[in-house]
Amino acid sequence: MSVTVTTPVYEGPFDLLLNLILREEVELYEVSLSSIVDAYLVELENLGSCDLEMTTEFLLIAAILLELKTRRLLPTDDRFDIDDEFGLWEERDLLLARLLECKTFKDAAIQLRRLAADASLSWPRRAGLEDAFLHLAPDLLAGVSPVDLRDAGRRALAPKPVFHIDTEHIAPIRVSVADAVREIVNDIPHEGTVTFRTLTDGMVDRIAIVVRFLAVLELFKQGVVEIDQAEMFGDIHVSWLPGADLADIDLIDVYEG
Amino acid sequence: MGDETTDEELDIRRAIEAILMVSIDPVAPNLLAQLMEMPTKKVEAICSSLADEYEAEGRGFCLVRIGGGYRFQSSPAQAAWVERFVLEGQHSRLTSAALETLAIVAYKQPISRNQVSAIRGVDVDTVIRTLQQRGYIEVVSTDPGPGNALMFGTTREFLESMGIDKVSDLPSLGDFVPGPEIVEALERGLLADPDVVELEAEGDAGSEGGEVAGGSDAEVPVDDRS
Amino acid sequence: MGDETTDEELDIRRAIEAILMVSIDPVAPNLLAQLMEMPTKKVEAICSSLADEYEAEGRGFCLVRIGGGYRFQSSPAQAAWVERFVLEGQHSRLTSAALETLAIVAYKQPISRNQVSAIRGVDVDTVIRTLQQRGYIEVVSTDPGPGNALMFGTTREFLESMGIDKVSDLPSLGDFVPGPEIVEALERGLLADPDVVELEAEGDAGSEGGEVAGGSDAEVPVDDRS
Repeated sequence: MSVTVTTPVYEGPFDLLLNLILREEVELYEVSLSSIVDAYLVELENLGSCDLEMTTEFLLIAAILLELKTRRLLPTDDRFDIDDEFGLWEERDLLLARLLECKTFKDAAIQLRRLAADASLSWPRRAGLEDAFLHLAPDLLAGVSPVDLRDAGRRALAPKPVFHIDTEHIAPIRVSVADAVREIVNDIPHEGTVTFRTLTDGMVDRIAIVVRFLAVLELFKQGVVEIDQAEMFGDIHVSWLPGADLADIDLIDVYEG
Repeated sequence: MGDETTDEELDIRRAIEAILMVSIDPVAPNLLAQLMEMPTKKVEAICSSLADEYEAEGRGFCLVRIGGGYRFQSSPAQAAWVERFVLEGQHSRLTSAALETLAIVAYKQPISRNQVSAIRGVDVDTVIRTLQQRGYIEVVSTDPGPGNALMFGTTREFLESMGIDKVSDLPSLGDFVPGPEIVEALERGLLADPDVVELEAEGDAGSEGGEVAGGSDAEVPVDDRS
Repeated sequence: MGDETTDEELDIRRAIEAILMVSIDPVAPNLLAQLMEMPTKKVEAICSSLADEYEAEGRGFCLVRIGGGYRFQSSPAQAAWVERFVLEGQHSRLTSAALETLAIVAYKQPISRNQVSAIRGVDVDTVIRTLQQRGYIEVVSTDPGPGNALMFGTTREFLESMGIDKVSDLPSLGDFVPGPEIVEALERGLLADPDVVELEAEGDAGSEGGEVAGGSDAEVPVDDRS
């Protein structure tokens, strides 16, 4: 095919689809989706880098294609549903119209870039009024109230929203079992019995409590402590075994958070 | 100056030169006409003769009609010198995402954020805000319909940065409608099973897609979103 | 232009015309000499020949030496027209961009041009110039830090125009009320965090990075806040 798209730039799903179709002759219903993925991977390689947004967009479009395709491939009702067929065609036409629109504005944007580039060769005169005329100039603030100014200030000073995906729930775990073991060994008297409740006293973070529990299990595994829970949901009693070799404790497995 | 110019015309030329020299924004021809108490057409004729004159004399500046009015600006031929002088790049370029969004707003104004988003196929909030901050687009109205969406349009600054006088001076959108070979390629890309070819004929009767693919010059329904 | 001028001199004349046309302040002859890589004397000779030329042609503008430099200004003979333009023609209201800039200076004074620019997200030179020219803001101090930036504040005239006694009489900016686009973003479940400036850079790279990755054009970042 002679058609080439000169901008190897991916901005959105339609963009992606446009490029894929125009370059690879991807036939939505006939060609396997894997070829689309392959085409995408080649594009990725050409771009030389990958960003999350682009990948997400690809997944989105791939999902759409997959849905369209499965609908075509799945055996239809015995009774041939002509409405569904028409629906599919409607969908296709709509998609085509949107792709064409997308392509239209892409080309228009290229033209705008040319216009802007030409215009940027000139700088406007902005020197403004000479001092001699300044006293004649009307008060530009006439009709502007302090409240108007405050509103303008609020507009100007409003924090610009910054968009990022909230990843707090996958924030890296900063407490390690090894640290927790060390803390228990160092902080807890090596005699008598202590409850797990006491060991986790003052801890708010659930993950920290979990890690501390893993530390206790680790100490148990190492044969350093004895654990006893008298009743279900009752207090867990942790007691040091007499003569335990605390020097071994540094050898514990490190749990990856 | 031409020999056939009358004294009155000479006065007007000088007045216009003086006024444009002190104005920060382009001066609308009808404002000049009002000040000079003469028809706008005449003012326009004088301005364009001034512009021709500067060009013929090979001046380092020129007089242009831009953003709805006339202004003095440095001649494009002197860009290299002015750049050296200005130092800080006054003209920062837009990314293609921003530019495509700007093109949609320019051609479809007034248009809401959601409408732009529908055409772009992606979320455009960040880009819209950038364009607004840069002064290329602004809220021009509120959609009277449910939701009262903010409707965006381009600003005079946009026109100035494109070097044009008014929005209608932009190249016609029709010029960018993809040619038959691209439509065909897209259609082929979306082709359905060959065994429903009879349905294709019926289906296409309702739309114009098939016709275009067939190579005719019929308009592609690009513009029918409302 | 004189017949005896050489081609090189013609080029220099054009360059000087272009630079003086776009300069906001008078341009010192030695700065021009430096840019053109020629003796100051020569630059002065060219400027004065240009000035003579405009006068001989009866232009509405003139080139004067003032405040240690050269600048274009309206010809004194056209003062009546310029006055008329100032009185009747100039739009007598600040643009919303200018008003926002003024508000930033009013509420955040003393503040440097760069600080205002960082808040506005765009170049503010022209607006600052206008506000200063109109006497609403003035240089109130010099930043003791590196660069010795000029710090702007509001003037007595500003207070009078606002009808208030002192800056602290301005209504409080109050608690920040989120704009509709922020509410919208929050509703969509995205976090709007005004503090995370580095993340903004990342966000921008995500949305507009395609072009950069493509490597076709060197792009000036749209939003140069850092």
